[in-house]
Amino acid sequence: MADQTALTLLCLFLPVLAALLAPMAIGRFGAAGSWLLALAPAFSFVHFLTLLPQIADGAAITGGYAWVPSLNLSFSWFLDGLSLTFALLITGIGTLIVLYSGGYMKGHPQQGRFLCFILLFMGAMLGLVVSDSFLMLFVYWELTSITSFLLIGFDHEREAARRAALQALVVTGLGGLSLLAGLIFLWNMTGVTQLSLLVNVDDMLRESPFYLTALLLLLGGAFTKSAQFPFHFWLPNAMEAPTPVSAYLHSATMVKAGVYLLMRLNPVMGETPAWEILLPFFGGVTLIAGTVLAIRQTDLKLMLAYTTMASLGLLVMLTGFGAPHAVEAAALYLVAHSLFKGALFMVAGLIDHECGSRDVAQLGGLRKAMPITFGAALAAALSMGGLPLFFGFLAKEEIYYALAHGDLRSILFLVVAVGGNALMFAVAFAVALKPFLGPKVETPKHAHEGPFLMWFGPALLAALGLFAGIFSAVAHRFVSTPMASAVAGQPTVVDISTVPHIGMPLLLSIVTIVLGLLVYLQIDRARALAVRLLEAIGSGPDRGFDHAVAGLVRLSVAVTRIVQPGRLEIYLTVSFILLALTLLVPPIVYGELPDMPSWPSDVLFHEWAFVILALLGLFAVLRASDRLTAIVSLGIQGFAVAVIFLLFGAADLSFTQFMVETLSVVILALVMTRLRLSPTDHRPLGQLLFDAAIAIACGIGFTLFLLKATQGPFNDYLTQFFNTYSKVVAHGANVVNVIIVDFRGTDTLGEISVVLITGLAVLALIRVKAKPRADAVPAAVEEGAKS
Amino acid sequence: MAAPTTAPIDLSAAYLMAPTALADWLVIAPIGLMILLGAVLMMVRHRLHLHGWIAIPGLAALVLLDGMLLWRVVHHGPFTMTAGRWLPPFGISFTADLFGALMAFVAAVVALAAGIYALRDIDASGRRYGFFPFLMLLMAGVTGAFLTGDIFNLYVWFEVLLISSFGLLILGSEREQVDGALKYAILNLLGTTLFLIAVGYLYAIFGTLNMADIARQAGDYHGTAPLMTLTALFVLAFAMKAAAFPVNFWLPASYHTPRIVVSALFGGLLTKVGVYALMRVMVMLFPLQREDLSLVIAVSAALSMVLGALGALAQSDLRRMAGFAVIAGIGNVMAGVAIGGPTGVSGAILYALHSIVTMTALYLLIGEAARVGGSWSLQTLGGIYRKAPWVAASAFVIFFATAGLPPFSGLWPKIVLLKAALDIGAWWLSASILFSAFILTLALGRVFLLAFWRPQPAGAAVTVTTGTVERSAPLVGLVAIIVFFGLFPELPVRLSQEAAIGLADPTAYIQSVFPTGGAE
Amino acid sequence: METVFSVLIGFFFAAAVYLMLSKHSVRILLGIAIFGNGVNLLLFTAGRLTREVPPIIPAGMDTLPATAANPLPQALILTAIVISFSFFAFLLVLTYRGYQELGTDNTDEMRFAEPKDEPLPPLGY
Amino acid sequence: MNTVILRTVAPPITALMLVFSVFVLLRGHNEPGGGFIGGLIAASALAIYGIAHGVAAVRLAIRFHPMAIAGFGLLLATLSGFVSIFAGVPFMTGLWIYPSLFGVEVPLATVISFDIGVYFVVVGAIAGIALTLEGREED
Repeated sequence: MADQTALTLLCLFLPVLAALLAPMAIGRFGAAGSWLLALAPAFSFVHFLTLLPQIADGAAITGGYAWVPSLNLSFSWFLDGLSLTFALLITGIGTLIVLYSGGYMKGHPQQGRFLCFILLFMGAMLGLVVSDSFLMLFVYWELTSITSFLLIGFDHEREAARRAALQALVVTGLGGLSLLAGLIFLWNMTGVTQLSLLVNVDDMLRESPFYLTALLLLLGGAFTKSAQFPFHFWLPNAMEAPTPVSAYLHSATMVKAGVYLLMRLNPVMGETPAWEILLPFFGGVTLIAGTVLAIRQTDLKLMLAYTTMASLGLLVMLTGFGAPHAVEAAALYLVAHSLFKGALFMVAGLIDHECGSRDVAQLGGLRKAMPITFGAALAAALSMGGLPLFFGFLAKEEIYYALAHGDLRSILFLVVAVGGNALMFAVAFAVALKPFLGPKVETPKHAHEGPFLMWFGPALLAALGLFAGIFSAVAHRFVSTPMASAVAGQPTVVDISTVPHIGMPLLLSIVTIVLGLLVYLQIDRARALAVRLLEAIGSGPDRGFDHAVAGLVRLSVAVTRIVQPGRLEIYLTVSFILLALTLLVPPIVYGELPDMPSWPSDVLFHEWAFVILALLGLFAVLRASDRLTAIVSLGIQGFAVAVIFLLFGAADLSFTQFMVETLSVVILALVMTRLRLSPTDHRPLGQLLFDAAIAIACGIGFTLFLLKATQGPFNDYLTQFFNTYSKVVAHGANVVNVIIVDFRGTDTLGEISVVLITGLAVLALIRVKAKPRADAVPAAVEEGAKS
Repeated sequence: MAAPTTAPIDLSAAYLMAPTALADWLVIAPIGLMILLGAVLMMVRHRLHLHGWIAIPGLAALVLLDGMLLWRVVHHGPFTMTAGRWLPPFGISFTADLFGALMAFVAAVVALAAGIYALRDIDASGRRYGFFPFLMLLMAGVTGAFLTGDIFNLYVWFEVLLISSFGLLILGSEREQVDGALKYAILNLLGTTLFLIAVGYLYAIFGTLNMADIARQAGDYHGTAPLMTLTALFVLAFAMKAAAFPVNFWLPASYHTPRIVVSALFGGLLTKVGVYALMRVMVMLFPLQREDLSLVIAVSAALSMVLGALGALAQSDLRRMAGFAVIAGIGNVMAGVAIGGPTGVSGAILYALHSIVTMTALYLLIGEAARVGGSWSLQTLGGIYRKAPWVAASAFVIFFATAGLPPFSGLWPKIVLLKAALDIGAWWLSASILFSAFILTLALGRVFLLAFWRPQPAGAAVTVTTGTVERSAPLVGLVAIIVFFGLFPELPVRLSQEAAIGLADPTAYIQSVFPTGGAE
Repeated sequence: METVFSVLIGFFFAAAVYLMLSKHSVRILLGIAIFGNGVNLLLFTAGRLTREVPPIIPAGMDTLPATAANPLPQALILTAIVISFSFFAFLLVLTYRGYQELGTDNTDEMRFAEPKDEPLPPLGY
Repeated sequence: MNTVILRTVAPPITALMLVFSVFVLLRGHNEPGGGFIGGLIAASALAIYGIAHGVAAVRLAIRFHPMAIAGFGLLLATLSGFVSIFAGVPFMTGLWIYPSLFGVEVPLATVISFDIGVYFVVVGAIAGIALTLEGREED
């Protein structure tokens, strides 16, 4: 087992390793390097394939290593039917995508970087679906958002690509934060940090008062990632990315992460009213919105993108529907969708690559020029349309089987599903048949079959959709059943086969196909109808995004202008108001004002004299209207303080204060000769009163606090120690000086550092003259350390 | 000078009689080294070619010493050296506990990075007028603040780093600098003076200045109002220092004005000294009062986070944007302090450590972006992704680390803080953490779009100077740290948890200062 | 005694705050100087007051008599005085340079680091 | 201020103040005084000389740049703190020796050299500031 654990770990990181090598491989071997790089996902794919029998027998494979033990977080994976199916899709389609990219991006100067990002994404996505611990899931979840940002913005010189990248980052980033909060809620509610252990606490979770909060937060993550209405708008815009990205991230894998999460949580959080209302509702709305939007488009990729959104809605709806077989239907549809949608996207890219256009209106009659592509497209479209023999048919049958119950809710969603599927059928045929059938239309590039690297992938995927349908027993044994069991949280058997059974589901399938054909034949009229419908609804959330971003920026500018107004006066006013509050609120709140002091009768006459002199000095400074008065008054209060120090036994202090005051006055005089002191302090009366109120409040606060602090007992053991040992141990009779140079000498060391730096800083201030400003450009210093 | 008294004295009542281990010097050596080098640089001020040769090995030695200090604290617990051999609390104790040692070490690392970057960023005039002496004494002040065990001494180190920062801020004397420096100087001076006032009151109430001694006594003091006023005053003073809302004005007013390497140092270090002191005082010395004030701190934290992030979104100038990002980060640390408990405090410590590295890296990156793109402003920047892929890659890492996205170092403190906030049911605090992260993602994502991806707008005159190893090595080094600890966060997470426990229960700290129970 | 000092200190701080709320950098500077003196007096009072006897151990004695002033606050104030003087000197020169470079001592007009009415950041992508 | 009287009396006053500053410095351990005050007095002396005879004359007279003198002071003070590493006692422990010089016992201590360091820092830095500011008058 240990070997298997290490091997699984290696397989999880192989894409990342390949990503780091990608630029080098492409640089060395050109597009052929993609063969080399594809080995990494291929190896992982084979490894996961070997695990299939175990999983099919109902086992779950776990493994992992300590990662952040202090947070009770391990790097651990949990492979059951659900995870393994995803892992196979990711590595399998991933291998094909790497090869496809080799052809699609051939000769692109940034091809190495592109493959690097694709492989990084693959590593992230793989980690996401195998993660067992919550935080590991979150880390990988965000990694997929980040790599998706890089890939959507790959064509970064176009504004639309940049916008789409930011949009995806913002929407999925917001969802990611919501997910994080939800996961931490789960952690707090259950004390469990691993998904696989959640099963043990399920009822506790559902009965918790925070269930709904946690659910909404988690849905915030899942819905944004899986492009559910009203967060869907980023997905079609993400089609700005090169087509391999659309095929891989935005149809087959990343957008399904939300669905994955919901499926993963279904056993522990499902089957509650909230779950069974929210999921089908949003899923259903997304399904309808997606198909209507898809019909409206003429761009191949956009049509596919909107049907992807619709399919995701269908998956969410099924996951949350709560009826027997709904989960099986979801599992089947998920696999089928990955196969046919991946293939169709690659076909779209191939057409675009070879013909220079992907607008259905400009395409036609390509079947001769591109026969293999046509075959692949047709097979994929048939699967998407849900025609017998194809895997998509099985999925559709199962869906109708699950929904056909007769109660009102089921009927409602059945109608939604049939309508949605019919429209998807139409779009599938529009994408797969329109460009190939009919008369040949001249395209910007001369159309011919694409290179092997590019048709191989879609052909294989489309063929797989057929084989999986024909050999459904094998597919069910190894994929559908284990996956459905994992999603349902209990053993479930999928046994639907491609041989049609007479019954309600078949009838519904036929209705779907007929409806779909009708729409397909009238596609232009349907498109016009969709356009009119959407116009009637008005602008969607996509336009809103621009307004939201611009609005946020404007809002932030407005807020910042208020909180950072750029005026020192306001800064100081706020600071002093806070100071006054700090000093006055606690004594009042706690009702502990100092004792009312008695009149100080012990103060001597000359002491009063100097106190009053100090006050006079203060008053004179306040009133000073010219330089000389200000300097002299400042000197007066300073010298009064010095004398007060002397009167109360502080000789050293007094000396120093005298010297410092003298020097202050001298340098003040030196500088002030150049400075103008405005004759009056221009404050309007209101301002004056306001400032005075703050000042007085601060003064009172300090006084009250000092009174209170000094009214308590005083512990003077420090002083006693100094007094005792100053002479006998430290050899100094002047205790103050001994404290300065010995007992607390380190203070002095810091203090002289301050003095020294002040000297230098003043020197720098006076001597350094600003160079004439060239621009705000940081001039580099090319001159070294000479002179 | 008196001759020694002949009467026999009991020296053990005045002196620590235990022999001093050479390793104990580790708690003093980093500070002493920086002051010595500052003094030496001052003496050779006019021999500019010597500056780099003295300062860079000096900073490397600082990293080494702080690393050894950290190693010793991790393995042997807190230790103390009391200057002058006087019994604590009478002499000034320097105590290294895990919190202080971690902060000192990380600070030294970014100082080394900034020092190397400065070799190219600071011109001859800047050197002649003291860049490197300022840097040395700034580090003396920062390290001293992290390692001192005496609250008045802490004030002195605050002043040392403050005046050094003044010196750094005004080098160049451009108009913006003088304007910014005036606001910075006045408001910061006010902040430290309030700190000094608080120390005065503290002395009036407790009669002692040694922090371990205060920690022993604070629980005994029963008068609530004076202690609440005192601690509120500390919170105000340190919040000013840390640039927490609503006393953050000085930071956006000044941080974008000096040379970018100076901004990088400031962004990484200065505000963190403020939050360090806040945590030291509020968590270790006055835990009861911290609980009473937690709502106030939490409101300030939430507003700092949200308004900081919004401020970042509102800027065109990348340097000003970074200033607001610093404030948002401070909000996160304050949130941890407000939440309290081992998880909250460890989240705060972890965030502070992450923020020191990331904010320095962010400013250095902006310096590089401006070098390549020829502007500081989003209006005219562009095309960096093409011109300098490695700068773009660094930007990618640093931006997402700042916003707190994985797999970079910013994720982990955010997770710890969120967990702690939800544990105590402070949903609005968690919501602000998330909202702030979201706005920062948007703001920095926009920068990536506009400055890096967008082609250079037409008409923008660009004078690109060549990159050099002195510029790129520090940036790459810091990015490597951010990525490494994003992928393997166990070590910092564990250390921050232990540091938080040591802070909340300072028995070992007190024990190291008063091995025998101490004088009373 | 402490009462008188407490009230006196209140006046010092009130005056300092009022001056610092001025728009003019020179007045702010005067306020800072007074603020510093207030802090020194506060520290002095915090260590409790005694009259006249300086803390110098008389010849022939080994320890200081109990009536002497408390030396510790004095030492702290000495440190603080020198520091606040240094800052005062620096700020004074900074104000002077500000006046030179910015052409004003009115802090409302000092809008170089944070200019008024900056254009919006680009709203596009 | 540049009067003849000032020019005449400045040199003796400066010399007197410098001597007095050293006196204040050295007696500081036992009487009011010490490195700060001494340094401030000496710096004032140099400032007065500078006002009377011009900054250039002072710079010439003190030979070293004031900031270099301050740097030396800081170096001396810090090293005084580190001397105790050789005695196996903590940072800044006061160490006293009493070498006999011409039969007179002279007390020497690290705390005294520390205080001298303080003196030099204050002299250098404050004189530096004063001279810089005075220098502006001549621009």
